[in-house]
Amino acid sequence: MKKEIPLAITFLTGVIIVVTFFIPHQPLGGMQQRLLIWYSIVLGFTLLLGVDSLLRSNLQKIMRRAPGWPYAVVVVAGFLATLAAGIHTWATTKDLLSLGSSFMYIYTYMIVPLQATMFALLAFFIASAAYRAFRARTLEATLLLVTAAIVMLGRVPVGAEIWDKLPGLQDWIMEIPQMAAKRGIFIGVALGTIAMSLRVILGLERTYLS
Amino acid sequence: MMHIIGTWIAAGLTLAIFSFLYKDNPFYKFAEHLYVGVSAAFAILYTWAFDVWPMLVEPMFYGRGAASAADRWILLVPMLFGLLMLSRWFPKIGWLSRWAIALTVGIAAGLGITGQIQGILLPQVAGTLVPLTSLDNVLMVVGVISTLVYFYFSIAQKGAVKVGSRLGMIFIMVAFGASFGYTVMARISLLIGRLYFLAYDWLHLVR
Amino acid sequence: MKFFEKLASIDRRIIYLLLALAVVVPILLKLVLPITVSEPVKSAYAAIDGLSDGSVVMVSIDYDASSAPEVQPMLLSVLRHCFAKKHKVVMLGQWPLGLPFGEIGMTTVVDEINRAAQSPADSIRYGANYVNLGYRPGYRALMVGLGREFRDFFATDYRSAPVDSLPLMRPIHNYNDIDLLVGLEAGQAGDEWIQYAGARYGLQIVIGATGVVAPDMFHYMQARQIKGLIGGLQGAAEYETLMQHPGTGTAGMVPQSWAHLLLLAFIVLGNVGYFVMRRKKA
Amino acid sequence: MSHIFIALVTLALAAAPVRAAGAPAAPAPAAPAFFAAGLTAADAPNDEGRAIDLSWTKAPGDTGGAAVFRGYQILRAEQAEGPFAEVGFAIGGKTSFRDNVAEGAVHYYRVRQLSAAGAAESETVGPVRAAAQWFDASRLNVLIVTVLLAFLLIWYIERAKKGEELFIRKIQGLDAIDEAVGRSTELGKPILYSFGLGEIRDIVTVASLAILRQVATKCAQHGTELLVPNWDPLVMAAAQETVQQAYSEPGRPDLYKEGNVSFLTTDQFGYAAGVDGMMLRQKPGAVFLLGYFYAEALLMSETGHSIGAIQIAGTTAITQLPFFIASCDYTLIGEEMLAASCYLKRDPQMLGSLKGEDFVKAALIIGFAALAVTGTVGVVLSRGGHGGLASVFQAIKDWFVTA
Repeated sequence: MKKEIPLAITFLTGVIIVVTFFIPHQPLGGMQQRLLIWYSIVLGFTLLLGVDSLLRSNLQKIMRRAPGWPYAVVVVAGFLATLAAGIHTWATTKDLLSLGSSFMYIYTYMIVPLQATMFALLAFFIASAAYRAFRARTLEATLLLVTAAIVMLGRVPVGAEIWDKLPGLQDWIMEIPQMAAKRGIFIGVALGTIAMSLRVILGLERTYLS
Repeated sequence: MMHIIGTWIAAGLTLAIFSFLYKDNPFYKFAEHLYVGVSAAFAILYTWAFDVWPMLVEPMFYGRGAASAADRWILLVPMLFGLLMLSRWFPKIGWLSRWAIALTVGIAAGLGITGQIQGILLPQVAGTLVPLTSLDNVLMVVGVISTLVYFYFSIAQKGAVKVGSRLGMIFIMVAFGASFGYTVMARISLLIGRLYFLAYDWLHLVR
Repeated sequence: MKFFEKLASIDRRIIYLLLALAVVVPILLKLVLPITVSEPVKSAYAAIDGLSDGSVVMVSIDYDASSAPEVQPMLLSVLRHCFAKKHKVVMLGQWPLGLPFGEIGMTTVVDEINRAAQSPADSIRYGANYVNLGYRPGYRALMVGLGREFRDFFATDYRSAPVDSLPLMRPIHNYNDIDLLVGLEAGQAGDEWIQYAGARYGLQIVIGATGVVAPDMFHYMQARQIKGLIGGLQGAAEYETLMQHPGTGTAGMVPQSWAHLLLLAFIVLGNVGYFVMRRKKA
Repeated sequence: MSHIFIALVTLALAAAPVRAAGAPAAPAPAAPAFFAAGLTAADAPNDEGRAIDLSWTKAPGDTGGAAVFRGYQILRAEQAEGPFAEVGFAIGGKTSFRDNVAEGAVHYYRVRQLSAAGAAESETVGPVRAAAQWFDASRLNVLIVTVLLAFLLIWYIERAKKGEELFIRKIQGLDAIDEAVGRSTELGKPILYSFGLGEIRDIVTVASLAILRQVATKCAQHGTELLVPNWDPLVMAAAQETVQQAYSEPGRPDLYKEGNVSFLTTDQFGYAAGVDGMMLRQKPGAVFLLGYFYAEALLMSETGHSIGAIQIAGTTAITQLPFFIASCDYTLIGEEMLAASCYLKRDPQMLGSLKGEDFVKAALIIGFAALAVTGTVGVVLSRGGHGGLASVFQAIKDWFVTA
């Protein structure tokens, strides 16, 4: 029963969605819409899945005074403070995007700099890898690096200053050879996705239940 | 005043994350953990404000957007599935979450089949059907075909297949080179964004 | 030979420092370089420009702080363009953590226009000229469902006002009532808009994408599945140029240029060292 | 194989006129002749019976924006004589409108043009009613392809299940695996294997486990130490099982050390830093990065390069592939990785799917080539005044166009 019912649910919903794609007539048209709404609602709950284990593991760390427990305090405190600000904002304005609210204050001055800077680090990591690891050791890697160099120069204004044909060359690479290969790749990916979806609906593929 | 304090907080956090470049240190760890905690709270609040409240509570209890009583109460079904999703929090009944996962996986797979055919396969095939009246068209068709040959596994790579596959490899490398260049560009842009913030919003060095 | 060995073992923090300088110095010097506008961006501009005055444009905020420096200037330019053409804007988002960026961008542009407005007819108001629907989970399911009826998902806007209380939303039921979607993308949501709303319902789409996503959009462009493509910060700068309203995109292109030159120098230097040392070993 | 392709094309061509015939059919008898604005009203095709499509010819004054021409008011009534009420508005420049209605009810329409010079109304059209369709004829091409693909995949999976010998070519990267293990053994250095940030349910993680099995078997044969630091506890458990089995088969269970397949952390950069530290301390002779990777790929492959290890990478993450190719000795690109695991493990499901997909690719390769020639000849002929082939080509192309 632990596997049969989920497999039946997957089969049923998958088939309904495929069939209603072709048959607009009632009651099928409405049935599809109802399932889509349900999907949207249920999917929202997955956002919460990580929260529990996050809180639990950090609380445990604090209780046990495990190494690095003060950072666990930071996690929990940040969580509770933001939750409080959010609940307050919601209760007073019913608007979590209200720019003057305490909740948006946390967003603007904490979430944004933290998240954005985390990704800005990557620029440095790329610079270091560019110097230390990106090597033209094979024909393939050489082609890749040469194309990358043309694109990197052609896609910024300084490229036109160096050679006025560079932006045009860059556009051409993007629109013809790179597009052609990407098309081949994405046709392959689409076929893989279709095969996978079919196997899932037919119950052949069950790794998602693990 | 609040704005100035906020900017200083933001600048402090930005520098704390950047300090990782020197080496891993407590400032970085503090900032990183703060991010984890704060964004977890966001997940809860947004689920409430943009999912549970408008899609479950309002229609069920206030009848907003629901045409009939049946429309209202049938929402108990997705609500139940949503709660089942959270059964993972309790190891003993954790297996119940599979029901909810099965629902989302089934719908996504159902949408995926026709979506990939209608959204990618057919239009991309149509886009490739061009008369070979220009060099660009020839290159494009050859590029698509040889890339497909490269990813064709049912035949040994000998003779014409080998040539096609090598050609495919060249196109693929050009494509990856282009992605490489664009990705580098993107990462630099993010750095520019952060340094702009430090120079402009925080230190007021630029006007 | 010693030289290259020394060069190879250089501390990575020196590399970091050089990159930081390559970006900071041009920012401080406020240098400007002329921007050349590419075809895909021209097409994107033309798609918005070619709509009859007063058309309905939907803008999807599918990014967050991790890519906002690239995409936010696109949002500002697109909103300015829409309002200049008297288009109505319906905003929503697929990335919950990015939603505030939509609100911030909208507020910025609306304030700017209303401050400059000469008469009430020139000013723009929430509910009449623009709305923000907010976020619902679901990605592809949501996109397919909106093709039948917006109200099934968005009975209310982002602050719980019923959509039928907003004059702009009253006649909008599904994609037939939307003239163009501008998807601002940092991930998979753009592909899903194209496959599930574009291919399925014939919704016209323009994509503004991060540099990471943009190269994977050209095959849609060639197959006419999208009407235009704004790629990366350079794309944003190009749109700003077309709007004759330079912003952070245009300003960013000088540090961007310098950083690219530096990175290419790193790659060349690293490879020269690699081959010299390899020959020595052999 | 080619006969099926021919059948496919024939089927496709046969379907094309059907689709044209299924296009909107205006209820001609009901609509009165014509009016100023050339208004027509008809049931919206291929829907569940909730809409009426109106279209009209552009009014002469409809130019120059909202200041000159405001637009078209859509008026609807239940009876031909009225009363008419506004149900919608189309801005200037538009020549069509879709009205949402209830199924089955009878409607009459008028369109009123609003221009600076004044208003003008069209004559009444109707009666028209919205009807639901049982089949969406505009999606016939999708249906045909769906059925064909489903048939192909199931057929090949069944064949694979029956144990039929289905050929998969050897993937070049697999030779590199043996070479890398051999080199590490010679140097007396350990081997490091990472799954990146993939979860156990990712297909690429499953493929990576099959390759890990191969690597572990080689390591057991040579007595080489194998380190597998993990990001996901579930993946770690699966990896432990795989490595343990591989070691006991050649009779070397003594070599398996559980601590070598370890859990690091679930933090992205924390994991990368951990693996980097491991590489710097233990100096592996070969590094395998096979699985799903995000930005941490760059950090790990850079360190691997700096310690002089042979690096073999593979992922389906298209954004990370370029960085792997630039910094690793060998990279399995996307589907190659899945094919490699099929080659090694011959799991009937994956194998059958792969063969089915390959069949479609072959059909596409032949189809693209043949149709490119057809199209080219068609264009040349049409220059000489013979448009037949060109229009056949166009018809085939149009068949694939959706929406």
